[in-house]
Amino acid sequence: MKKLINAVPDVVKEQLEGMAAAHSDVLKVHFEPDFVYRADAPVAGKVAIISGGGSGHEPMHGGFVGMGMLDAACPGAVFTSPTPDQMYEAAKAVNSGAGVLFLVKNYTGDVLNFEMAADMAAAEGIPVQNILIDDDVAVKDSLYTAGRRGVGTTVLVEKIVGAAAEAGYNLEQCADLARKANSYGRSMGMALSSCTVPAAGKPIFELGEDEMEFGIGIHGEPGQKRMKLVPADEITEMMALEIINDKAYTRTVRELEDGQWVDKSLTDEPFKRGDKVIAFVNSMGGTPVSELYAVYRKLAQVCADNGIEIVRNLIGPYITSLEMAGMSITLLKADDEILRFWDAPVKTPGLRWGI
Amino acid sequence: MKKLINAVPDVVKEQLEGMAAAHSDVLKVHFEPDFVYRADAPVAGKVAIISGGGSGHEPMHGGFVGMGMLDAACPGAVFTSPTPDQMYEAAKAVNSGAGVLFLVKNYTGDVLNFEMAADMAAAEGIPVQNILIDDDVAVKDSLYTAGRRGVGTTVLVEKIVGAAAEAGYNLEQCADLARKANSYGRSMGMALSSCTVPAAGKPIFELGEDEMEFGIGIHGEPGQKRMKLVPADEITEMMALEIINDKAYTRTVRELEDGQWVDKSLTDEPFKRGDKVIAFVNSMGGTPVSELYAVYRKLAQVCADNGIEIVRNLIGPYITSLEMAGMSITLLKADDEILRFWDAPVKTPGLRWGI
Amino acid sequence: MSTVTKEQVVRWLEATAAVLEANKGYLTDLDSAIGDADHGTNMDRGFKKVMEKLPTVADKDIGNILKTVGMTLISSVGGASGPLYGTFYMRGGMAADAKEELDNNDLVNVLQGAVDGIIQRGRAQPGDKTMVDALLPALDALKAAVAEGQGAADALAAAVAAAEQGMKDTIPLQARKGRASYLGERSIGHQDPGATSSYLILNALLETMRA
Amino acid sequence: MSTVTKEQVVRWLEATAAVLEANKGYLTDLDSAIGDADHGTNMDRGFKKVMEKLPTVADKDIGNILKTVGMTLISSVGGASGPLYGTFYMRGGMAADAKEELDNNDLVNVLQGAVDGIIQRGRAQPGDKTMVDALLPALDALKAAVAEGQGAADALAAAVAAAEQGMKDTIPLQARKGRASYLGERSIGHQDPGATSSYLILNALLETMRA
Ligand SMILES: Nc1ncnc2c1ncn2[C@@H]1O[C@H](COP(=O)(O)OP(=O)(O)O)[C@@H](O)[C@H]1O
Ligand SMILES: Nc1ncnc2c1ncn2[C@@H]1O[C@H](COP(=O)(O)OP(=O)(O)O)[C@@H](O)[C@H]1O
Ligand SMILES: [Mg+2]
Ligand SMILES: [Mg+2]
Ligand SMILES: [Mg+2]
Ligand SMILES: [Mg+2]
Repeated sequence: MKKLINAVPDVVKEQLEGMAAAHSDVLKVHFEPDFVYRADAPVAGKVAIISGGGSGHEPMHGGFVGMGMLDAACPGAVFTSPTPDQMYEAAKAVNSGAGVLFLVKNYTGDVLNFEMAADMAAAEGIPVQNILIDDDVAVKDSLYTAGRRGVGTTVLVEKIVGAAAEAGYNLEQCADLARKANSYGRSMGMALSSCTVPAAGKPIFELGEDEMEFGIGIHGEPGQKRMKLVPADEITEMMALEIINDKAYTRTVRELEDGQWVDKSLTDEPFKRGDKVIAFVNSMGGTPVSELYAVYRKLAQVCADNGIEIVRNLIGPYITSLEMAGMSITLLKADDEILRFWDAPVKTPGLRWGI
Repeated sequence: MKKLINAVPDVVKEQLEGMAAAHSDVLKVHFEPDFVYRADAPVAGKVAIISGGGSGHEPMHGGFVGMGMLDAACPGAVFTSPTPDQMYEAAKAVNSGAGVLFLVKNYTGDVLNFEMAADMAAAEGIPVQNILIDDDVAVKDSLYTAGRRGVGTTVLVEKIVGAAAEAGYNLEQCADLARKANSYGRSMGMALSSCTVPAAGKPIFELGEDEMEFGIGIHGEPGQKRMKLVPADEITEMMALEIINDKAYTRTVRELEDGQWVDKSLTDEPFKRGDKVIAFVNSMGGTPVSELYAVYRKLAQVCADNGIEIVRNLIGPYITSLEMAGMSITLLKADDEILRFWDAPVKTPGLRWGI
Repeated sequence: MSTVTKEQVVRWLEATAAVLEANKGYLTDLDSAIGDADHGTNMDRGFKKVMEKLPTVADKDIGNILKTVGMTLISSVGGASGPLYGTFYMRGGMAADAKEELDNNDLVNVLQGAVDGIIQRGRAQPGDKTMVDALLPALDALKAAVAEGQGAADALAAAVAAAEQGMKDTIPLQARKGRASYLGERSIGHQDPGATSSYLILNALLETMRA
Repeated sequence: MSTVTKEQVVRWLEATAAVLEANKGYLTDLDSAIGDADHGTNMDRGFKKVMEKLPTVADKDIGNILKTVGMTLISSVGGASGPLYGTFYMRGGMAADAKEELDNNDLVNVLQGAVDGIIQRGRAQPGDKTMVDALLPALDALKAAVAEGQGAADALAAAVAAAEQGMKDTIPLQARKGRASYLGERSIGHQDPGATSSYLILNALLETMRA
């Protein structure tokens, strides 16, 4: 294992200390339980947006804490969901009274820990809602699986809903927007190499010199299938078409209604010709941005050929899997509300514009 | 070789096409000869700042084209200096009449090709100056080598001088500021892995599972020495101290004076207690930002222990070597002039704030 | 002997911590085949915390001890297994409220509450290739043995045997819950890490009873 | 035969393109040991362009042809070798201005101009482990052989032998110019890629003369 780390048990803690040292104008870090939060939290009258998940996906989520995006982020151990007390303490620290929205990537661990956290926050009298992000079209059904994973759309939803909260949306409006933006987003990922969790000390899986893993998530879990490596254009086209041609997707999610967990059936509608989208080409960590441009070039062609108009884009390493080489593509249908909040100013270590 | 590319000869061209497709609001790409230039060039009355070098260091330089930074960037083949006609044509395209400043990383190829380009531009009546960036303290002398390589300081100088040009500095003032900022900056790099030039198809060097390469440049060239891998704190401290304790450095550079190339002897003064600096922790491409934070944490401690005050920082992959794992550290002494231009708005694909 | 004493509960937890530490690499290897290579580290981290907390509650009743274990796991494990095992001990502890020892019926109630808790929280069904596939057969075997009038140790032995069988039976299953479900058919042929830790936990109780 | 005809110059350039293509991997390997693994691709890219351009100037005089080669290399090679070899042919061409064939003195003048050009541009000294270490000995040998009254082919043979020796003699040298200089003592023990391409270029002329 070759990493710029010291002792394995200290990896996440020291990285957080580095963030705190580097970005004290934007954020602070609380230890035990660990969470990153806005330096100016709580922001009076504003709904607090909180996300979190295993570490190893940086800059997500800690790097997205700041004006116009997250109020707090809760990092778990590497690739391990955080614990409810982290989200609970973070909620208490950033809640201004306007309530807290938890943005939860759909992994069993994240879902369960955030549900417990919501219960704890609600018991404390904090208005709270949990919205799931589940956009990975590599997972085909939700009946025989834990449902689609939360991947690239997470970054976009955090930006969009963060801006809406900044603009004065209340908790229900933020939740509605998050649910909508999630339903508008679809993603797919692939890997050229594996990655090594420090505590494990060896790669999660092995790939041959001419192999790639297609349909991966973001936790180094093996993908849907292993394939011979093909040129970037072919990979991009396969992934883009899986996203663009994905059918309606229905699943049941648990959300809070009047303090009770209720099951809701939600359906994402497929893309259609004429849709405007935000296109997000993401590096899994080890792939340099230059290669992402080769992917974007083809993605733009495939979108054009299918009547999908890219109106904004984001290209770079934003939701990663440690040092894994590979990339993911996300398309998110953009209506006026979404575009307005996408374009709004954001000032975080990982994403910044307009300020 | 595992990369997201199509045919090897098309790698750079297709990446540039992707950039053009993604960032048409900010930049345009000219092919044959290849250069990236501001969408709104030439900007009336403004000195044009042009840089360039081999491809493979993205986002540098093409990703730094835009308001507040570069007017044009000339990408060579991967790790190969661009040719004079690229810089010459770029200069013609972006010169508003206020002249052109070439920022040249000190590699023999870059130096020679930019000198030829300057001659061509001058012959065309374009006011022009070449300023070298040579900040790599891993290269100890300039008598028995080609002199210090241009590495991390390049990014900072492009930002600072780009802002100055935007603010109305004339060509001589831009050149003076570039020379000063370069003399204020020192860098050092290390690698955990090699990288593969597409045309070569195999890694430039091989590193054992417990080895690192210390004092590397940015072209995948082997470093000054090979060492056993040690913890991040130790690596960071070694590098930071090499930078902080580096003595005065004198070398001869060729600059234009009244249309003639003249040799100038320049000396960089060492850091001293009480200096304020911009600290830049850079990924060589394959190292994720999370690990950079562990490095920054220690760097901040070492600086504090040595009476160096970090007043700004930049952390991420900005001057890379393809997919190489590793990092570099740059410290650049920051006076009021430099800080003012560092803080000024910049809108490029690779660096953005304030707008 | 047909009761489990409070001291035995404490030694069971100690034995659990030891066995999870010893099997940390094994569980993580199982999890890297069909998951994300952290189940061993997760469980070890959690039970190390339990060992820190245990002295502060070792003189409380069994219900209290188990609930403390549950709370500790919830706030230290993370992942899927944190809330699941956390709920397991919390709900087991609720069924042992104020008890200083557990007779056979208490034992059944504790395991029933614990397993119900996992199922309610995780919504896994038998055959989904999760810890439930080790725990439910164990619960059924325990109930049957207790109904037959067997002593605690024998009944537990039957439960552990059933857990071990259930654990092995996860190998041919296709995962439908948790991270492994994303692998679809590629999850077949691998033993579920959570079912394995469940077996190890129950077996630690049996060995404590036998010691 | 003591002249080099225009047709031979053209065939020399064709032979150069062929030999550089054949040795592309070899030159790049040499460059990856002490440089950045591109010298072979750089030279091959440049001479492919030269081959495209050549038909448009093949009926011009030798000076014109060589200057076109130089311009083409400058605008297609990049790196250190682009301006250096570009200058080599440009300055060589200037010494062959308006010539339709080169006698021995012309040949000396062409190589003198070419090598002077490289030295003025790159400022390398003998022993710096660069192309100069192949070219200067070759120039000296050519001059000596011509002074002795040898024919063009023999004089060139002496020059090529000297270039080859100079190329080999770069192996024990420590680089002081170019990218390899960053390696310090680690550059010792490797043959300089640029000296190697210089030898190949001169040798291509000799073989053309002999064919
Ligand atoms: N919905 C569920 N119900 C019951 N057990 C589950 C469920 N999802 C996952 N598990 C169990 O959790 C185990 C994985 O735990 P762990 O690796 O610690 O968490 P994570 O999957 O979040 O990395 C699986 O082997 C499985 O036994
Ligand atoms: N200053 C110099 N003078 C003469 N030759 C040089 C000089 N610097 C480098 N070279 C030659 O250039 C060769 C490298 O060329 P190449 O690999 O194409 O360019 P780069 O070093 O820019 O990658 C070296 O092997 C050396 O012979
Ligand atoms: Mg996990
Ligand atoms: Mg080169
Ligand atoms: Mg796991
Ligand atoms: Mg080279």
